[in-house]
Amino acid sequence: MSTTLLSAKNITRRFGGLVAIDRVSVDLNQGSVHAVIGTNGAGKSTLVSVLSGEIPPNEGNITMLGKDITRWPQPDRARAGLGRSYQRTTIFPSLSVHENCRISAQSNHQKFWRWAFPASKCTYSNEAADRALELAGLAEFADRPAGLLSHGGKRQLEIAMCLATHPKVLLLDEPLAGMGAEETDRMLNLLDSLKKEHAILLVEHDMDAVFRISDEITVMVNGCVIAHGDPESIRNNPDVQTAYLGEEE
Amino acid sequence: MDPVIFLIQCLNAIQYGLLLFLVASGLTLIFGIMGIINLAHGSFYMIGAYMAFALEPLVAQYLGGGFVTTLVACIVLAAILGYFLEWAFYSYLYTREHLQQLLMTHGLILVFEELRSIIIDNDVHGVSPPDWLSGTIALSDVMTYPTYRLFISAVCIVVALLMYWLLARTRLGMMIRAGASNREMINSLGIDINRLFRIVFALGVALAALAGAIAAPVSSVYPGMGNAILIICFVVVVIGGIGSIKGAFVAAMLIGFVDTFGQVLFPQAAGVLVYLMMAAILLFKPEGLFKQG
Amino acid sequence: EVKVGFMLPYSGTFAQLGEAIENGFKLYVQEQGGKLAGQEITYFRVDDESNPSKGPDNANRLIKRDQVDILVGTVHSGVAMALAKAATDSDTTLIIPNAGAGAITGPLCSKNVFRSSFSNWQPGYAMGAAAAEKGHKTAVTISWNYAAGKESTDGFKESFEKAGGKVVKHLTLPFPQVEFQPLLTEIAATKPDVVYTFFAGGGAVKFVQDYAAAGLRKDIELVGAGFLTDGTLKAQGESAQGLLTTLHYADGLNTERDNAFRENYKKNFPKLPPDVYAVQGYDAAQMLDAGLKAVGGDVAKKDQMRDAIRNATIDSPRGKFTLSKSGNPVQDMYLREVKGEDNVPVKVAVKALADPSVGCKMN
Amino acid sequence: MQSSFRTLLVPVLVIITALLPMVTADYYTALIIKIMIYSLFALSLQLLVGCTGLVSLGHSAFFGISAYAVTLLSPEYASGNMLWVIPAAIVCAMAYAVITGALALRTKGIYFIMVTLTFAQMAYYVFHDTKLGGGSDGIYLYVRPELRIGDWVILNIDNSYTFYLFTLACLLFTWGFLAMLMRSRFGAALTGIHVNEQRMRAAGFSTFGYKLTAYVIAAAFGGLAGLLYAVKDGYVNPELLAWEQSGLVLLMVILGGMGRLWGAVIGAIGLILLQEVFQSEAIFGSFAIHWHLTFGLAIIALVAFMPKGLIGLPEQLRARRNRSTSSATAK
Amino acid sequence: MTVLIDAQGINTHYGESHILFDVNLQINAGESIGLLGRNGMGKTTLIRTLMGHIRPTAGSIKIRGADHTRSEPHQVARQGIAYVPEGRGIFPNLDVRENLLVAARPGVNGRNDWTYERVLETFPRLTERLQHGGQQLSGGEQQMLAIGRALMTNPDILILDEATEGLAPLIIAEIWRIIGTIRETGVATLIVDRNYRKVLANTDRCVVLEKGVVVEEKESATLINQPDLLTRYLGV
Ligand SMILES: Nc1ncnc2c1ncn2[C@@H]1O[C@H](COP(=O)(O)OP(=O)(O)OP(=O)(O)O)[C@@H](O)[C@H]1O
Ligand SMILES: Nc1ncnc2c1ncn2[C@@H]1O[C@H](COP(=O)(O)OP(=O)(O)OP(=O)(O)O)[C@@H](O)[C@H]1O
Ligand SMILES: [Mg+2]
Ligand SMILES: [Mg+2]
Repeated sequence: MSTTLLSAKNITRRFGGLVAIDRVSVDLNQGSVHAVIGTNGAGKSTLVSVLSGEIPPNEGNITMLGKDITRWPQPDRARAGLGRSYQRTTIFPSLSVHENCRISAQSNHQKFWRWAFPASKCTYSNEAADRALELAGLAEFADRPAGLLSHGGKRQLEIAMCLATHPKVLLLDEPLAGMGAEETDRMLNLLDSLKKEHAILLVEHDMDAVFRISDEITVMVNGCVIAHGDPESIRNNPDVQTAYLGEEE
Repeated sequence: MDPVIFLIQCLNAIQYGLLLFLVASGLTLIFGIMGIINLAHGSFYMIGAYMAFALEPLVAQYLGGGFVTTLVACIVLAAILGYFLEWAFYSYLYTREHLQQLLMTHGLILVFEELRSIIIDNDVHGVSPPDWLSGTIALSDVMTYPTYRLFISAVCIVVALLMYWLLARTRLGMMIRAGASNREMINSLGIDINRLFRIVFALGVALAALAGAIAAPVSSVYPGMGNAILIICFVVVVIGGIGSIKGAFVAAMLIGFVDTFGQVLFPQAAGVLVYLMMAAILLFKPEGLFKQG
Repeated sequence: EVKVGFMLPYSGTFAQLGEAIENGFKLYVQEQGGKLAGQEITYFRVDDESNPSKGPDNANRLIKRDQVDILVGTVHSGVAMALAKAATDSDTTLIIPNAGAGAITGPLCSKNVFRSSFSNWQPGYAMGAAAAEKGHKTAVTISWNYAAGKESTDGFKESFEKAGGKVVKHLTLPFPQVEFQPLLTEIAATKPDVVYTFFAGGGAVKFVQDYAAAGLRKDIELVGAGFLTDGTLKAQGESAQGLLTTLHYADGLNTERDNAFRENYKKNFPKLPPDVYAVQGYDAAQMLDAGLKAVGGDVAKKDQMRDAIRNATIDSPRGKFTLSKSGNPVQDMYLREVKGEDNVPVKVAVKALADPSVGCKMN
Repeated sequence: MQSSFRTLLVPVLVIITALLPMVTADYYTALIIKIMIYSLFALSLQLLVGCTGLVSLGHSAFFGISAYAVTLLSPEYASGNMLWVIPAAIVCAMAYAVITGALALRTKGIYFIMVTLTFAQMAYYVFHDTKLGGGSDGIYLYVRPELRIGDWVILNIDNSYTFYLFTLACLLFTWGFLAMLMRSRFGAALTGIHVNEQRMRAAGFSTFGYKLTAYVIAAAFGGLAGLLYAVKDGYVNPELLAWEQSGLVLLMVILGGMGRLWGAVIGAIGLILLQEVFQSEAIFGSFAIHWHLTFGLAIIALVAFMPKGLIGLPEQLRARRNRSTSSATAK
Repeated sequence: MTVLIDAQGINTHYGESHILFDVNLQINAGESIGLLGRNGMGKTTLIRTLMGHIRPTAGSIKIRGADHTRSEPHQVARQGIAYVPEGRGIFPNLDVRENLLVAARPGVNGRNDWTYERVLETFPRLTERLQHGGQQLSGGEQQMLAIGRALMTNPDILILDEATEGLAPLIIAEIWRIIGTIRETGVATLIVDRNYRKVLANTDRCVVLEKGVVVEEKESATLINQPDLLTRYLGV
């Protein structure tokens, strides 16, 4: 039986007069991919930011693994097992691909009082980085400066850095954006294999991918949830069709 | 404080604030909009003041004299100087790290200051206001207020309005702001960013020089006058919000008041008051009072 | 051969003063035929930038690198403090041709340090006496919030209150700010009989102009330490006319000694006026000359030379003066009035005024 | 081969530097001391600017505060005990860093530059306008501190050569400590924060704590440099806290090259030597009076032709050589 | 038929790494070209070279017959070439209205088909956001704004690099429809998109890049019937 790792209830976030998200609730369960789709500007990225602790919600509360984390700052949530990727790539371009992951991994092993111990010798972080690169299919580029990767490569690295922290809950904001078919395929397989142990929230516009991988879909329009359910019911939901999916070709 | 004195102090504060604004507005243009930390801005102020001093006899000789003519000559020369300097020294700084700009403009300060000493001299010189502005207005039984200071205030207000209009309402203003945030994109839209920035820079220099020239009759011209004003201008720009003309205006006014009343009410702490205020404002508004716009 | 090191401001606000001091010094040496006590004089120069934090290093350039026998410097009090420390540490003879910091000839006085100028206290004290004598009862003092200003206004207060006056307010503004308007308003509100100020350079020009422009001249007399109107009169123009200041020198003392000096100076340095700074430089050379003569030009005999300087009577263009034990001139302070571009002497405000040199152990 | 050369190079350089005063004149010994102190100062700022991306224009505050502290804490006519005077002075600088850092680190970019500048100006005015440290004229430190336990004097730095060695030891200690620190996990996290702070927060780093710690460590070493400077001259003045001083050390870091520790050292050496040369009448004759002009032009030229600072120079030359050889083969 | 852009033998480097190898590309007036290739094959690099953001190390670029190999981007743009970059390049400190107006300019031959009003009509969502700053827009809104802004320059050729990235299907469909309209008005287009089917359906001709080399150049209608080629080069 799947356990609920992260649960958000009635989240509201306003920017000035604009209600970016309006009483949105989501549950993320281990072993399932929960896709959030919706029109542009529906508030998907904002939702991810609120869940990850980057911006505080105006209302509502968030619990993770039974603890109320609504007021936790982002780094605390991250260390408690909440990982996120960004819609816009946020890698460290001057460092190597491996170092990128190692630095992320190190967050579980900060030990900054060990100021004389070289970071590159930290076995924990190195292993975590290796594993993450392997998973994301970037192992062969490990020594390349991250800035020289192609756009798609950078997106993969973004996920790898997220994985390196051993998160339990993954919040992925358009991880497939800008990826070719091959990489998309690999990424989806990766997500598939990850979902056994993780709870995944996926924001994505690639409907083929969403319908292929997700177990649960929430549809947002203008900050509100207009539908929630399994892929099949969403696909056939007339509201969703008019507001988002458009006519099937 | 008796009410008349209080009112006079308010007038002083406003007048000081306006002058600060005039100097700082050029800085906020260059500093905020073009992304250049221009330490040499104080030098442009100094150059303006020295031009007012040195051009006066020349203008009298060749152009028949006149205060306004001198001012115009200062502005025009300063703009040309700015255009040239941008081309020679600043144009390749945009793609470099901000810090390199600090270094480069610091070098320019040294050069300008030394050239000033070689070309003019190291003496203090006075510049007299034109006759038609040298009158005074009685404020209290013992105190009067020079007309020229009112003139400065008027010029500052006019410049403030012009700047606001230029940046917020004209297409040139839009281009300038757009170019500040993404040079490559504005270039892709068919706008010659290099020329655009050269114009902005010239404008900024001209503003600083105008401030110097117009302040010269009340401040006189002396070595190091540029550096003295630089830091306080930075404070104005930062409190106001980088790139915001409106912000610079409000900040300059605030500083005018804090400084004026600080000197009178807390003379021992007057030195730190402005800085304390800046720290306090940035704590609540880490991006200044008015973010860009 | 005697090596003289000038550590003077050659850039920045005080550059002009540095030049005048050097000129004055060289003028005297030149008058002696290029030699003092038979010794060839070679000069070394370092720009002190009027920056005290660089003071010790700049002093060492002269002391350690150029190994000068005599140091001459400087204008800025803070730099002079640094210079005095370095000179004392290395046992080098130092003649200060301007900086008036009281501490140098006070608590920090030392046998190797002399001054050919004044202490900040001296002009202030002289003016306090003169102002009280004119019948003023209440005074406001104003200066930048720094040590020199404080020492000067303290001097004024001391003599003014001794003579029965009262300093009702001491106004300051942060150094080097020149926005005087709020303080002028404050003065107008206080309405004292007289205002005593200590400003120099650009600040002095602006203060005098603003004071006149604010219309205060007609009701409240403005007086000051001499620097208010020395080297700044051309820039101050009309607004300075009739100002009274006190200093140890004035334009047109009309003594034989002074006239000769002025004429000679003008001949050699036509671009600069023969002002008090030139005199101070000139007298620094005279003091050195007195010392060297006593030891027959042998600079190695430091103690003898210093004793000779300390006991000398210097025949200065300002009038003869001697040195106190702490090394500061004991001199007449003139009350001067601005006429045209000159500070013409009115009278001697205090005769043979010596700095009290509080805290100096050599007294 | 290459690496054994490298490992030998460092001790050899250190020994040469340590022995240098045997052959150089007094003045140049003093000059090297000054360079070493500024190197130390620049190193401390490099930790902030080059390694963490926090551009501080108020670093002189720590330099000056600690210089004042060591002067005020030493007894007037006897020598203070290093054992507590030095730590106490550094703690003063660190304390100021904790308070101002906690506030300043809430801002970013240009604002951070300005806020740090502000706090330094505040400290400047405290010393300039109050009697606390002798006002604008400054105060003397008559006797250098010494290291003693009870009555047993272990180290006395009155002698200029011992002081030289003492300064060198401080510099080496700082350099070693910071190098170690940057290689550690703490350093790696700082590097990450430098590039993308938001990412680091998302990965689980409380970046504020890291930045504050870096700020305080930098202040501590900046303070060490300041107290050495005070001890060297025996004279402190508010100008030690002036923004020009912060600007100078920032110049050193930029000129030397950012991100690498030794960039700061090279920058300090370069800048001080440049000043020295341009001010020398022996080289420039009477034009040395206008040394600001030559110095300014030199800075401009350096920026124009060495965008990566002095440490980037070899790389730049290599790139140029490659380009010319490749274009030669293309023909 | 006039040749708008004629690039011959383009070689481009990023520092030491060689990205494009002897690429030839010709775009005729009114023609629509698709640029296909997997990630990192050099599509964006080619476009940026054409626009003048990167100098080619060898080769020549002619626009309407005039040499523009060493021209600045603004000179290229003034030849009637509009560019919607990867990542959109919205001016964050300008509001939506200003983002559009700043680009407004008649086309090369004085055409003025695309006015402010028409762009807003095309993207009604932007009308609601007129006073919002560029940085406050969602990804999709930004993309619309970027296209609208490019149209404001009344271009003869519109270059779209990943124009549909991060857009909702409804909007994507809308954008393809607009691209269709644009083609009908006689504006040439150069389209990069990962949805190769859409690209093939909306272009006359396609160029396939593989590791910086043009490996295929065919009529779109032909290419669509050659799944083996597509599999080889695009991995579909
Ligand atoms: N910092 C902000 N300030 C003001 N408004 C904001 C801010 N961030 C987002 N918004 C607004 O909130 C709304 C939701 O934006 P969000 O980025 O969450 O959309 P999204 O669903 O991720 O869209 P997309 O799929 O296009 O990325 C948008 O209308 C946007 O303009
Ligand atoms: N600034 C750069 N410096 C060095 N190499 C770069 C740079 N930008 C891109 N590259 C490299 O150039 C190659 C081509 O990149 P380009 O962005 O043109 O590919 P693309 O075909 O547009 O890919 P995508 O579909 O991911 O956008 C890639 O291998 C990339 O790693
Ligand atoms: Mg989004
Ligand atoms: Mg691309």
